[in-house]
Amino acid sequence: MPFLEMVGLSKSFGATKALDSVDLAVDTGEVRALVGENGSGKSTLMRILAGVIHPDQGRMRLDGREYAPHNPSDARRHGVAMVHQELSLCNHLSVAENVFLGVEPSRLGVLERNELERRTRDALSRLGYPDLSVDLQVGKLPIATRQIVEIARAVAIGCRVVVFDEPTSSLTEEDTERLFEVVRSLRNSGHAVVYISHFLDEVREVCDTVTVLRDGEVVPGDGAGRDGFSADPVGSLSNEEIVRRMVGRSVDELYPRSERRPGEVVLEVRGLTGRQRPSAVDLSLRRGEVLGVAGLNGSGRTELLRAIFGLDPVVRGEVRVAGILRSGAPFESWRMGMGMLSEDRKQEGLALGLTIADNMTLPCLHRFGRWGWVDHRAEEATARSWAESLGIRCRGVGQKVSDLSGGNQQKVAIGRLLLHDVDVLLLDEPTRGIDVVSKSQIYQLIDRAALQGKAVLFVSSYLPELLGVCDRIAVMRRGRLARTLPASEWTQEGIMAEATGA
Amino acid sequence: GSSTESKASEETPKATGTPSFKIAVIPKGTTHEFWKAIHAGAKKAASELGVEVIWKGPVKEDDRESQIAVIEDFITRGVDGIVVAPLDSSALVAPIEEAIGKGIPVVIIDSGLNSDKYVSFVATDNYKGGKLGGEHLAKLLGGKGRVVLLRYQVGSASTQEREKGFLDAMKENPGITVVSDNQYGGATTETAQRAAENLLAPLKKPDGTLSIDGIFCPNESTTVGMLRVLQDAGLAGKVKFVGFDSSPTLIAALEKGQIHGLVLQNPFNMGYLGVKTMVSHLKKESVEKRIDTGATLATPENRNNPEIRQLLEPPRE
Amino acid sequence: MRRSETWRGVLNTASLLAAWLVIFLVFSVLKPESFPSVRNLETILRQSTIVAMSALAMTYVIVSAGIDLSVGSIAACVSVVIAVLLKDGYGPWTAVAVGLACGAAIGLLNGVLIARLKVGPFIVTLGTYLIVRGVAKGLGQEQTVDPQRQVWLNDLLGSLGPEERWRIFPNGIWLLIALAVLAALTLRHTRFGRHVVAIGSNEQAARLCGVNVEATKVWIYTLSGLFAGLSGLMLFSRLRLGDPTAVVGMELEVIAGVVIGGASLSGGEGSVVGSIIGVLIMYTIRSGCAQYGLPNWVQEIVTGAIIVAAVALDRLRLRKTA
Amino acid sequence: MRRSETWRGVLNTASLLAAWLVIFLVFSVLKPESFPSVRNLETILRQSTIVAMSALAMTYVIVSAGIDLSVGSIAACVSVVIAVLLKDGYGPWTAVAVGLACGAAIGLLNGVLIARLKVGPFIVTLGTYLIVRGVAKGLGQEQTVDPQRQVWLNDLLGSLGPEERWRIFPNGIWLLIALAVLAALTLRHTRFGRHVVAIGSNEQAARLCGVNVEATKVWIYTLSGLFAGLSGLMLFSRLRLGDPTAVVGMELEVIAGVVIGGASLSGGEGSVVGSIIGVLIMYTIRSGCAQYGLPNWVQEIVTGAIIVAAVALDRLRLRKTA
Ligand SMILES: Nc1ncnc2c1ncn2[C@@H]1O[C@H](COP(=O)(O)OP(=O)(O)OP(=O)(O)O)[C@@H](O)[C@H]1O
Ligand SMILES: Nc1ncnc2c1ncn2[C@@H]1O[C@H](COP(=O)(O)OP(=O)(O)OP(=O)(O)O)[C@@H](O)[C@H]1O
Ligand SMILES: [Mg+2]
Ligand SMILES: [Mg+2]
Repeated sequence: MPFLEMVGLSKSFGATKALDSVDLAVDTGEVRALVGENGSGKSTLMRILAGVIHPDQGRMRLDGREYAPHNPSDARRHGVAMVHQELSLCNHLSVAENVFLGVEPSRLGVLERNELERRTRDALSRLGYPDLSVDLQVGKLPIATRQIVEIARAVAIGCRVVVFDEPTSSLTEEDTERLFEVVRSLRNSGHAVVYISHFLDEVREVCDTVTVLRDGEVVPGDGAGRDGFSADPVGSLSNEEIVRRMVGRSVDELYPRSERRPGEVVLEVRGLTGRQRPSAVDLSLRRGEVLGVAGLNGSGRTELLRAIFGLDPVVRGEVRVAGILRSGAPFESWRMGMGMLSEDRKQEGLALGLTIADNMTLPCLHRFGRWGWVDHRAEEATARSWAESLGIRCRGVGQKVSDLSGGNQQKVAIGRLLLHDVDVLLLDEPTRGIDVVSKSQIYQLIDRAALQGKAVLFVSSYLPELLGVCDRIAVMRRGRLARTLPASEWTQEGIMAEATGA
Repeated sequence: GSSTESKASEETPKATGTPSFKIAVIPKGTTHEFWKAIHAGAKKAASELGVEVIWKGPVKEDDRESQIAVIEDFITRGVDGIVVAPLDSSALVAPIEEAIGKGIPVVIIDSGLNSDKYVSFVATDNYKGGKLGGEHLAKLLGGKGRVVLLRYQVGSASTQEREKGFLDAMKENPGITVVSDNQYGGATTETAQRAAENLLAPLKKPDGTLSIDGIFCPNESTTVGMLRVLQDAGLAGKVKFVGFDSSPTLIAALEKGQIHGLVLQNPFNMGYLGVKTMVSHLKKESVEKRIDTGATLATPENRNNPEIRQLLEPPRE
Repeated sequence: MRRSETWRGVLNTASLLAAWLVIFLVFSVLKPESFPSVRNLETILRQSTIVAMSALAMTYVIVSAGIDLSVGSIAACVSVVIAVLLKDGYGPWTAVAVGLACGAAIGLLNGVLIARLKVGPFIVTLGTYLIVRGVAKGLGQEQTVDPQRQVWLNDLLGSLGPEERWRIFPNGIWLLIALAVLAALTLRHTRFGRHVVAIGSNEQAARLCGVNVEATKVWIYTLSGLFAGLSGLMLFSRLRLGDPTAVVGMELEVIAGVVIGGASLSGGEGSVVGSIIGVLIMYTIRSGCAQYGLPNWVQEIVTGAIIVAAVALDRLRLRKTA
Repeated sequence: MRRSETWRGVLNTASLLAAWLVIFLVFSVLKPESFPSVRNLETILRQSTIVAMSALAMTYVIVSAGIDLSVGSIAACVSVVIAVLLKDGYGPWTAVAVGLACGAAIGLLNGVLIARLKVGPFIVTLGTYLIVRGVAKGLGQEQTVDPQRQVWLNDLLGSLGPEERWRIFPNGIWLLIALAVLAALTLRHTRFGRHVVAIGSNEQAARLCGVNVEATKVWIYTLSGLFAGLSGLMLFSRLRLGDPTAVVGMELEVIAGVVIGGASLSGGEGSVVGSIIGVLIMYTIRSGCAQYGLPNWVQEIVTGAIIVAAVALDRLRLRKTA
């Protein structure tokens, strides 16, 4: 009998059927990959396991006993821990307090600080971060480090099942490597691990078996799984096969790149310096060109985009769009034909409480109607056509964005830029959390935009896509642009060496 | 709520030779004409007697705690005497007795205090005033009819006395029924106006006239609020209306016959006698324990008598 | 708004209206001889107008995830300004114009402090709540100011004489209705309105999307000050005098009305028509209780209970349909 | 607290304390003969105690990103309950126990409505603000209630006679100090305190981590009710009677004190000691203005301006160091 057993789980959100009679079994000493398109129900399934939401139907067994967690702390008591897709930390608490939030060591309600900090340090050492100071406020840490804290939370307390929901989406190669070590050691010490990812290479590297979800159902495998549960050893499947199972057809030509002919310079950045980062960045971008920016986490790529766009204060330097100096806030940047996609869609990218159409048309409401009035019908029609062409899974553009899966939310944010028809696109990690198929869709959109004479500044931590999509790639190091070369002259190793300054 | 503090210290030749006392005068609030008149009276006494009067009301109008703080601040600051209109007959006992304990004598004006350690109590007899108003209304109605009372505010001793006096006067007239006596106007004219509207709405007959014959209000804000409602509904003058206290608005209504009687106190005298009594006490002269400043009835008929005029439009500060 | 949402909006408004009707009916049954009449309805409307006027703009403030505690003080201050000017012999139009300008200027100050200094709206408007009240008292020399003049302002909220019945409502109420329609349309159908909603829903996202967040906020609070000024005008019209201590605590009534009307204090949600009905519900309860002869303290209890119940039911209903 | 954070906390508290000292010194220079004295300090403390007591628990409420508008009503109601019981011949201990239990019960009601019904704290406590005020008036039969008894409760905040000077402060102030220390330690060093911060910082995250958000909230509001009850006890002790109309608007003073003390209304930030100093700053200004003889309206303007300025300066300072 498998250690963890989920049988016939179903879950609907209103009219959306997120899960339809899903069976899943994971054993101790096993790392199970859970893959599938955006919105296929991976997070929902694991949130049920972690007690965040309750299934409409079906039941679970853990270690041979009936398991029906009332809430997350109940699940934790049963030894189930989860690293959530969206960060869930308390910025005002320290690292140690966050790691043990809800299960603090205490006597008569009084915290035992020394114990708390010692155990946190232990956990961080096991993750390979012995030097992270445990009494810093989490709000002061960079995003990547916060992800580490989030992971430490799952492994610090004694648990038997650990779920990782896209844990590497903001980690560097190096951090990812360390995380894999942790996952392996969890497996070796007899934990059951579920690992959700859109990176098949990662799956291949760290997982033992794989289960594919499609439209809320498990795609039946070759029968190699135990006890009728569908799971295949990773080694027995090719990447193409996994993708075929995910989308029901094979997908090829991952990185489309048409013949582009760069035109005149449209974005010109001179000596741009922010409060901390970036420092003295020069770059110029032509129409029809895609410029990639690579770099380590914390190297300041996000800050570069924010400074160009006018979201962060600029200490020195200037930004010109089509020769005109940008002097003010983001609303001016839009007016000048520049648009930006934020890497943090929950905090900044999207108004989650508003509808898909509201979010997509917000920057360009002036195009619908006149004298400040908004013509809803035109607005909605435009939004609908873009939602369709982006393949956003929704009941209609009147649906709230918060109801969408992570990947589909990202598509809404991208749709906004394309719809507005700006000349310069600033994209910060545009494919974060996006499934393989949608990724290639987004690459196509970027390619098409470039063909139409738009200029794209493409920041990403995923080197293959930079190499595949960009014309030129710049590497960023400690806030400065180190070197810019045509994409064809870069290799992954070359970029990494440049980024680390080796 | 608020009040101005101002100092009045004028050296008059008459007063040379007397030590210049510092006397705090503490009203209940300041936005009513009434307190301005008290202030004027206190200043007159100050200039006549050559003492310094410091005028300071509670920061929050009609707030007992706030008035206690004012007294405490004066104790800390050190004055020679305190003249105070206590917002509450019990709550103010402790701070006032503390002042007395620290050697600062206290004269009470306007409303009573449950203590006998004060020097003197200078005030209108509010019960008598209310009764005066009630008797006038009864006379206007010929001893029969239906009347309403719009009360002022929860827990205000002086107006409760008046309300009680009024109701007792009604009891003496078996032909009169009190239709409503449980609605409160609240602290300001605006709340009183709303309360009056709601009080009268169910008493309107289909033809728009009122099913009552008489109205009594126990202070300025309720009287003004009620007056506005009557004016609005075109009923002013059609129902017998007796109010309390005076203000330009009320005088105008009295002249137009929209108000049939105003019970007037003598706030100027209250302020004047309050300070004067205090100074006498400080000069070690003996003073009366109770000084009645009197209540008078102003009617459309007698409003031009000089002494009534004086009360209707007391000198203000 | 999206079609589905328009529907939801209409449904919400309808259910609020139904709630109001039920309350009105209950009191009509309790007081059949006087409560269910056009005149009584007019009385309730006249009483609500002061608060409702501020509630129009407060809807914008709350939808943008802000709050404005200074509206009561502004209303009182504007009533004093108007009274002082009238007393000094200025014409009523001048008085009204200057009064409203003062209101808008205070709102502008609020807006600038909030948008530029990034101090939370609660604190800024708590500050102006005190400051403006103090200014009002200073202006009025700690007195009510009675201009003792017969001007048209006095009749904005007066009840109509028999020969004027054809106008149905006094001008002040018509003004309220007109402004409510305008405000409702603006919130739903203009760019400004959509920006207000976006800021309330996620300010950072709005900024990223090119909304001029600072300018929009300054506008919102200026509007709030202007409408609080209109409340002050109505207040003057009712009292026929300027009263620096009037409408203490009005801000809480305004906010309660807006929230009963379906707005969420965390922003992004709310409707102008709902807010008006919310205010109306409160005043109907109050008037009903008073006319039924309940003591004031029972009125307070009933009003409080209904506020909580209305919002609680709303949440329950939403949770069911969600 | 973290070592680095402890430092930041100490610095914040120190700068607040410095601000208070400056204000105290300014008035001492203006009124050198009476202001800078132990007696005057004691007077200011005695005046602040009612508000400060509620500010202790309000710190928790605000740190948890909530708000409690009902504290003033609860304080008034509890003062009436105590007075009624004393009048009916019960002993002072019984009266205090029942009074505080009533306060806690109302807080519990707030908490349950907020945590279970998921109605926002603003609305729930706005409702109880009205309801409890009404109940207080009903209990007191629309009167102040004077028990006319000499009990030790009366002296909790009385000024000390010369033979008692060795106690420095009256018992009520000692109680405040003890509870403040307790509350400060609890917020920093217990699980409960950390959960309060977690909820205010990121409620969803706290829930995901197994913090019992609902239970914690119920506790927070119950505490707030209990401490508002203590404010009521202090109020009774000052007035020596139960006053259903007392301390109107106290909730805004309490909130202002907490925010001046460094708390953020969006949650996660705030300190108990800061809140106490915040309240003290307000009352020092008030007392100083009064003793310097400024008119009340000037005093209101000054207080309002200082509230805004204090918070604005704080934000500027933070932005610089950030
Ligand atoms: N709270 C919710 N309300 C309504 N619909 C929801 C909610 N949460 C998830 N859904 C829907 O359930 C489906 C499955 O979502 P889920 O988040 O499980 O997808 P996922 O596989 O994790 O996708 P991704 O790879 O993008 O993270 C989606 O269609 C989504 O729109
Ligand atoms: N709350 C915060 N306070 C101060 N600085 C922050 C905060 N959050 C993030 N940062 C800064 O912003 C950057 C965000 O981290 P991130 O790992 O995203 O780096 P990045 O430069 O944007 O590169 P990348 O795009 O690879 O993420 C870090 O350099 C960090 O210094
Ligand atoms: Mg997911
Ligand atoms: Mg980044």
